[in-house]
Order: sequence, then structure tokens, then C-alpha cells
Amino acid sequence: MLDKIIFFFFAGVAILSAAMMVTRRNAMHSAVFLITTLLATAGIFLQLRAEFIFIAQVIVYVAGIMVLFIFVIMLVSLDVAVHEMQFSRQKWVALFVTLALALEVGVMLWSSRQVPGQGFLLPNAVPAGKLPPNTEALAHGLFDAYLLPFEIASVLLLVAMVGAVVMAKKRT
Amino acid sequence: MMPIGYYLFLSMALFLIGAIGVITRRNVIVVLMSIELVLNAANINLVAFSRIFGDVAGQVFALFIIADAAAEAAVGLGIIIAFFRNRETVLEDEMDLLKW
Amino acid sequence: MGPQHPSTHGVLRVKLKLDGERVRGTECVIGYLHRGVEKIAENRTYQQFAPYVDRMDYVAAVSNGLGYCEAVEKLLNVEAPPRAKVIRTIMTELQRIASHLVWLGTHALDIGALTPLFYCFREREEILKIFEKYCGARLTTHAFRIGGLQYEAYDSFEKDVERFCKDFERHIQEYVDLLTGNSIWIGRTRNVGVLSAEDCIALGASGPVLRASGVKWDLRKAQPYAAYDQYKFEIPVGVNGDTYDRYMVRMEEMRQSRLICLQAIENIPAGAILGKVGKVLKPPAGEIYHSIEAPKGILGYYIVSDGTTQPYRVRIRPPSFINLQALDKMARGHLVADVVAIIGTLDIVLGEVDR
Amino acid sequence: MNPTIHPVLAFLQTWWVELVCGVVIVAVVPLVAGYLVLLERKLMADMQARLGPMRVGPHGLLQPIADALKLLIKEDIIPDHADKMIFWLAPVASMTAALTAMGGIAFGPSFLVARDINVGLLFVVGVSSMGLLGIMLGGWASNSHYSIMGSLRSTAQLVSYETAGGLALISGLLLAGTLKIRAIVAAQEQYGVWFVFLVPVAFFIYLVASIAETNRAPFDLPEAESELVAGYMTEYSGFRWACYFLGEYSNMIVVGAVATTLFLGGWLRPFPHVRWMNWLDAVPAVFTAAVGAYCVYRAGKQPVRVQVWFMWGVALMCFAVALILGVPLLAAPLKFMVPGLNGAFWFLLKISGYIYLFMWLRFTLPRYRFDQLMHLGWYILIPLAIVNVLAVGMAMILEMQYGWNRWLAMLLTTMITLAAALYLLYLNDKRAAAASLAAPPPEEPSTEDSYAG
Repeated sequence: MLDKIIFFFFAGVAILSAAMMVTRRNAMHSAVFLITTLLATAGIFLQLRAEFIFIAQVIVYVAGIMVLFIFVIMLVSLDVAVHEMQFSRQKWVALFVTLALALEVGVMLWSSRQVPGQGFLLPNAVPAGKLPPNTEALAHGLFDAYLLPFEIASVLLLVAMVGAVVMAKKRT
Repeated sequence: MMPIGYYLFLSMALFLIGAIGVITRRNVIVVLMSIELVLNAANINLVAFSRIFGDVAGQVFALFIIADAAAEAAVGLGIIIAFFRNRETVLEDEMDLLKW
Repeated sequence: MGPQHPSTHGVLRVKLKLDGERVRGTECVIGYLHRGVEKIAENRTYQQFAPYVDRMDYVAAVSNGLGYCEAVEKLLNVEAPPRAKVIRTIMTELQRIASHLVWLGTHALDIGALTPLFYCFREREEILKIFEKYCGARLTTHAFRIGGLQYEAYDSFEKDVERFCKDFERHIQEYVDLLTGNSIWIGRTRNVGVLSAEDCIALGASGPVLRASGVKWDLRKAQPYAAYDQYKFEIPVGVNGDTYDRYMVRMEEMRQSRLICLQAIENIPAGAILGKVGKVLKPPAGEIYHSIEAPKGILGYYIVSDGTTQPYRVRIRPPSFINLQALDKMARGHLVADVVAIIGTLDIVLGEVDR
Repeated sequence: MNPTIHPVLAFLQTWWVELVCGVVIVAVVPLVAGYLVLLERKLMADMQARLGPMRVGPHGLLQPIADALKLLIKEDIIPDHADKMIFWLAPVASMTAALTAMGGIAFGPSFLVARDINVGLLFVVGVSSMGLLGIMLGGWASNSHYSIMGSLRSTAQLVSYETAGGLALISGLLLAGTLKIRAIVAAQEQYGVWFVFLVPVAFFIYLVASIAETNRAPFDLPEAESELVAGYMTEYSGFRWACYFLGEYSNMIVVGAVATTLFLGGWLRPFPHVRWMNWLDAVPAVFTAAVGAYCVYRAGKQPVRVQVWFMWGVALMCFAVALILGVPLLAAPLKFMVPGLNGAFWFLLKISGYIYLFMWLRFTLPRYRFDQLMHLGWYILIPLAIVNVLAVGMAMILEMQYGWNRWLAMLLTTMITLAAALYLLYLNDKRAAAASLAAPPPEEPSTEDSYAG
């Protein structure tokens, strides 16, 4: 019951503010609503007992990436841009893509009802008490099974950092 | 833990909203933010399945996605700043340097 | 930086030309405190005008008064009696310490150190108490009178001054402990607002600003007035002419002033305190320029007399005003935060700049 | 039982401790923050040879309440061109982040606010870093030059120093091997030494970084009074301003708690393992009793009757606390309460010490310039923190794989890091010298002669 309340609360907040984010004219408002969405998603992670992902989401997304976004929005002052047209004329493309995807997932969810005992709408998770401590489990995953991807990800970050510095630097 | 279908539905909704944002918005910063939303939607799926199977791999890859999102944001915003310095705009259909 | 910015020490408005946070040029807009002091002088008798000079550099009123009194005395061709001269010297040196203390406190506050301000004002309070006991006023003292002194020194004057000087040595060590070796302080002041000796002379800068650039020029030695020729003291000079050197010079000046006071109270000659001047002052027609070393630099009075009881024209050379000119030179290429430090190190008083 | 009521009751049954703790945080922390301000003003006054607030209540003790009332009834000004929604949101976000972070802190072995979540320390650090968003948004929404410059500075500063502080925390966490707050303290108990002695450099880096993170002098550039008026808070007044203020002071408590937990042994008393030092267990009770006794002694010397009463009141309070701390010590059936009560005492004492250090530095030091601040962060602290993490990792390998003595390994670590620090400082000096030589003031004629006349 509590699970349900928490899930629907966070899911509602996430979807609502995501919609707000896409429709606001002012980029700063969009950023604020995106932060709300990300926090709500973090709440969902917590509800899924993924504490480390939750805190990674808060630290990296909310306090890292979003700060970067807001910083850039502040730098490229958008006083003028707000009054310009904010939406390009690709409405129909968007509608088509959306409908196609929604149909796909809908069919999938609907068809899964047919399978007795293990459909998508039946809870069949490992009980919460039996999960290993999240941080430790994640560490084992990261540094045992997926060490190579981990290293690649770190190289990716390094490359991105260098790239960002090079690009944002003033040409002298 | 709710049935997995709910998470899939939430994830789909966020993904679609993100996709709509990517397609329709002109402001590159907002487009980038929509991409973050899409990545986030994928994360929900990964973590939900990780929970349902009791396997930590999904979370590991969710972490990778977060790292990737950080990298993408850094580079993307770097490009935006560089572009803004040259062209004084952040609207994507005015980014037409290659058309010259 | 508008006239109401918290760190311009009054109502100075500085227009800054900026490149990012780097200063490319400054322009001072002054005059917010203009009261027409020089013009007022033309409508007052010589004695009546004396209190007005106190209101120029209001943190060093005694020095202003000394300069004015000596200038008029020079015009009248009278001389103050030796007792008056010695007491004048003591008072002026105390005033110098007080003025430097105000400077140190506010300067440190601008750079972000909160505490020195209160320590400085604690010591300044002692000086002001001496002033109050002497002439009843603390800030705008009008302590002297043309021809000598207004009041006889009160009974425990020497004792008070001596006690203050004794304590002050310990207090000055406190400031040194707080600031001199502090790496943040050094980082904020060294190589900030550098002014070469040539620039100083070209801009007419004087006082500690000039001496910090390495020019050993102090009117107390160069053309002694009051009783300065009787005492031994050093003129501190700096090397680099940066903010840190100006700080060191002023600190040393406070120590030297303390020594002068100590020497002076050793023997204050007995005798009259007022020279032979009439009740109505009618100096002969002519003009005179007299300058003294005020705490902030050379304070000059140029007085033209037409033989009546009122001066025909008084022109005052205020040290702050001239020193402020150096701001542009000093601030170029520094950051905005440094401008605050540089305005502080120039030790300007807007009452004097605007008059 | 009524089926609609049942889940609510069940919810309350499982979560009442957390709920009460949440309410206590929201209710008590503002008061604590207010009194922290008073304490700061009193300490500052004491160091600056003056009295500080004296008017409201005896020795100004009601000043925080008066201030709070005044802030609440003050006119709420929203600038004309401000973005109303974000202007409203920002201070609340700042305060919420700080108060939420409090939820992750354990104020003693039995005073744990939230349950001991798996990512304990990371939760505190991560959530408190969200306060940055409030600062940025507030500066942007006020639509004023001072505000936006203040918030840009603030962002740059906080991001840089959070990196350094986070790396410093990692050095400590390597030793603890866990993120759970209780487990961190348990690890220090097991090591028999506070981590500050094993990784002093990391503690120092965290100290500096946490001062910068809480915007305290000498790193208080975002609100540098003499330069930017009040930084991002320039346009704020009344209740919103109070929210920012509250967030800032709560953050001080949070960083103090983090440092205490990780480096200063949490709620462990000094020398937790030395048997003959067990008399230290009596210190809390004796200490508070002594303070009470001193108040009684001083009460007779107070000139005003109100002050006499006040002193008696304080004395009685101290005695009550001493009683609470002391009775379990003597009465065997209550013995189980001793670790909890004493733990809370030591924990709060250590946080107070940490905050006192903050205040002391603020009264003593001048302010850094912005470029100096950034250089300190990026050229010295961050490289140093990285070197320190590597060195600590190396030392742990030496200890675990090659059986070195722990102290020897840690000494080696510290030596390496200090050598790196010296080298970095040397580089920094060289760079500063080069910069001062290479920057001749560019000449540009002034357009007007403002000195005419």
C-alpha cells in the first residue's frame, strides 16, 4: 500500500513536471521542472531499493549536470530568445513517433496479460529483505564483472572533459 | 515493488515526453535537457528489471548511463557555449553554418 | 560602483570600464560631498574659518587645524610660543595615529578582515578621549587657535599621552600578528596597485603613498614646522610601491608617531600658550602658502589676503584629492575586488576630496 | 479494524520514529541556527573587545527570537523584473536541501534521525550539495547584477570545492570501507584511533573545502559585503532571506557532523579503548555539573535581578542535564543508556568545536580574492586531494598485502602528500610571480578628465 502511494506520487510528479519541462517557453523554467522530474525519478529508484543509484542520481544529475545546465542558461542570457518562437514545425513528426511508440508498448503490455503467472503486471520481485546491501553489491558488479566497461566509462568521461574544455575555451 | 508494467509505463511516458521535446523544441539547451530525460527513462527500466531479477547488472549499467549523461551534457554544453560565442543564438534551426 | 557602495568610504562613485572582471579604466565621479569650503572662507574672518577646516578631513581634524593656523600665523608674521608648539606636535601626532588607525581598520574590513576594525577603534577611542579632555570635542576638535592654543593642556595630559603610548606598542603588535604575516593578506595586497616613484611624483601623490614608492619625502623633515625639528624620528619608506608597502609604511609611521609623542612629553616647556595676536586679525595684504605633512599626505593652504579681516581667497591642497588621481593608474589591469583594496590603500576621505 | 484506517495506522506504527525526528528537525533546527547566529555574534564581540547583543533579554539571549519575528513580519519585496516562480522557489530549495541532509546524520549511537541507510554519508553530502541550486536560481531570478555575479561566483566556488571535499572524504572512506554512518564510527572504534590521525591531510582539505562550501570567511566571496553588497541574497528580504540564512547555518551543522563522523571519531569519547581512561565516561556529567556550579557562583555577582534569575535558570538546566547524564552512570539498571547519552554529548561537543573553528577563522582572516580562491581550489586542493586518495590507497595495499605496520604506512602516505603539497605550493608561487611580471597595466586614455576643477 505504502509502496503504491509512493510510486504513484513520484510517478505523477515525474510525468507532470516532464510535461511542464517540454512546454515552458523559458529555458530556466524548463530546467527547474527537469530537476523536479529527476528528483521524482530518484524517489522511484529509492522505492526500487536502489539506494546508490538514487544518490548517484541526486549528486550527478541534480547537483552536477543540472547545475551545469543552469550555469549555461545564465551565461547565454535568453531575454530575447524567450519571445521568439520556441517550437519548430515538426509537430506531426512528433505526434507520429509518439503514437508509434505508445502503440508498441501498449501492445506489449496487453499481450503480456495472456501469459499466466508471469505477466508484466504481476509482482514477482525478490523480496526486499533478501537483497544484498546495495552499495556493496554494486561495487562487486562494477569492479568484478564489469571492470572493463567501468574503465571505458572513465576514459569516456576524461575524453568528454578534455573535449568540453577545448571547446569552451576562448580562442586566442 | 510494484508490478513491472507500471515502471515500464512510467518509463515510456517519460521517454515519449523527452522524444517530443527533442523533436519539437528549437532551443538547443532544452533539446539537450529532453535528451537527459530520455536517458533517465531508460534508467528507470534498467533499475526496475535489476530489482525484479535481483541482479545488480541493471544498476551497474544505470550508473554507466548516468556517467554517459554527464559526459554528454559537458560536451553538449561546451558546444553550445562555443556556438553562442560565435553566432549569438541557441536556436537549432539557425545553426546552419554548413549550409553556406 | 555607485555612490552608495559599501566600500567607497563615503560617497565616491567610480565608473569602471571592465573586461570580464578585469579593470580597463576607472573614472571617479566626485562632488557628492561638496560644501564650498573654500568659498565659505571668503565670507568669514580668519578665526571664524578655523573650525571649517576641521570638517574637511574629519578623521584628522587636528592636522587640518594645525596647517591652517600655521598658515595664518605665517601671514601675520607671528609665531606660536614654544609650549604651544610642543603641545601642537603631540596632538597632531596623536591625530596621525588616530587617522592611520581608522585607515587600517577600514582597509582591513574592505579586504575582509573584520576584527582589526574593532581593535583599531578601541585604540582610537583612547586618543579621542584625550582630545575630549583637552578641548571638549572628539571629532571636529578645533583644538588650536591662530597664534597658539585655545586651551591650556589639562592636568594629567602628559600622563594620559604616556599611558596611551605605552599601551600602544603592545596593540600595534596585535595588528602585526593579525595581518603582516598572513598569507591571505599578503596575497591580497602585494603587487596590487603598484605605483612607481616617477608616477607618484608625476601625479603629485604625497604622504605614505609617495613614501611607499621609495621616495623619502616628509615635510616634517624637509621643512620642519611646529616642533618637529626637536625630535628624532625615522621616515619609513617602501620599495615596491604596492598596497602591502603602503600598509607597512603606515604601520611604521604609527610607531614613529608614538616615539615622537613619547619624546615630546618628556619636557613640555612652560610658558604662555598664545602668542601676541590681537582680537581682530588683520593680516597685511599679500599671499602665503604653507603646507604640512597631514596623515594622508601634504596638506597645503594658499591664502591671499587683501588686508581686511577676511581672506580674499583660500585654496586648499587636499592630499586625498590629489592621491585619488592615482586610482586609475593603480587599478588598471587588476580585478574589481582589487579596486576596493586600492581605494582603501589610498586612504581617501571624501570630505576632503570634495571639500 | 476499519480497512481504510488500517494502512495509515500501520504506516504510523512502522515510521513514527522517523516522523517524529522529521518534525523535530524542522522545528528545532531553525532555533538552533538562530542561536548559532547569536553565539557567533557573541564570540565575535568577545574577540573584538565589545559586548555584542545585550538588549533583548538577559545578555541578548532572546535576540534570535526577536530577529526571527522581525524577519517574519518584514515586508516581502519581490523586485519588478524578477521571475516570480523561481524567486519564490529558490530560498525554499536551499533550506529544504540543508534540512533534508540533516536527516541522514546520526547525532549519537541512539539518536539516528533516518534509518541507517546504505549510502549514509553520501546521502548527507549529496543532498546538502543540492542547496547550490537554490543559490543559483535565486541569483538568476532576482535579475540584478550583484545577485547574478554573486551566484555565478558561488556556483564556481561550490563546484570546485565540492570536488576537493569529496575527494578528501574518499580518503577517509577508504579506511572505513563503508558508507553507513554507524559502520564508519564502528570502524574508527575498531582501528582504535580517529581517522584524523591516520589521514590528517584529508581532514585538512575537508576543513578548507567545507568552509568554502558553507560560504564562510575567508571564502565568503559570494556575499562579499565590500564587493558585491550581499551576492545572491541582495534582492531578498524578510522570510525568504531567513530561509537562505537558515540553510547556510544548517549547512554548517551538516558539514560539522560529516567531519565529526568521518574524521573525528563520531560519538566515540577520546581513547575509547584505553581501560584506565574510563573515568572519561564521567566527564559529560561532571562537566555540565561544573558549568552549573559556576553559574551558581556567578549568579551572586550579577548586578541586575533578572540576570541573577537567568543565571539560576541556566544553572538548573545544567544540573538537570548533568542528572540525566550522571544517574545512568551510577544506577546499574540504567547503565544501558550511558553510551547513547554520552555519545550524543561527545558528538555535539565535536560539532561545536568544528563550528567554533569556523567562526574563529572568520574573525581572524581577511578575504581571498576570487582568482586566488579558484587557484587555491584547482591548483592546490584538488591535485592534493587526488594525490592523497592515491597515497592512502597505496598505504592500505602495503598494509593488507605486505603486512606493513599501519602507522608506518600512514606516515609514509602523509609524507608523500605533504611533499606533493610543497611542490604544488612552489609551482603556485612560481605561477603567481610569472603572472605579476607578465601583466603590465594596459594603457588606455581616460575619456574625461574628472578631476577638472
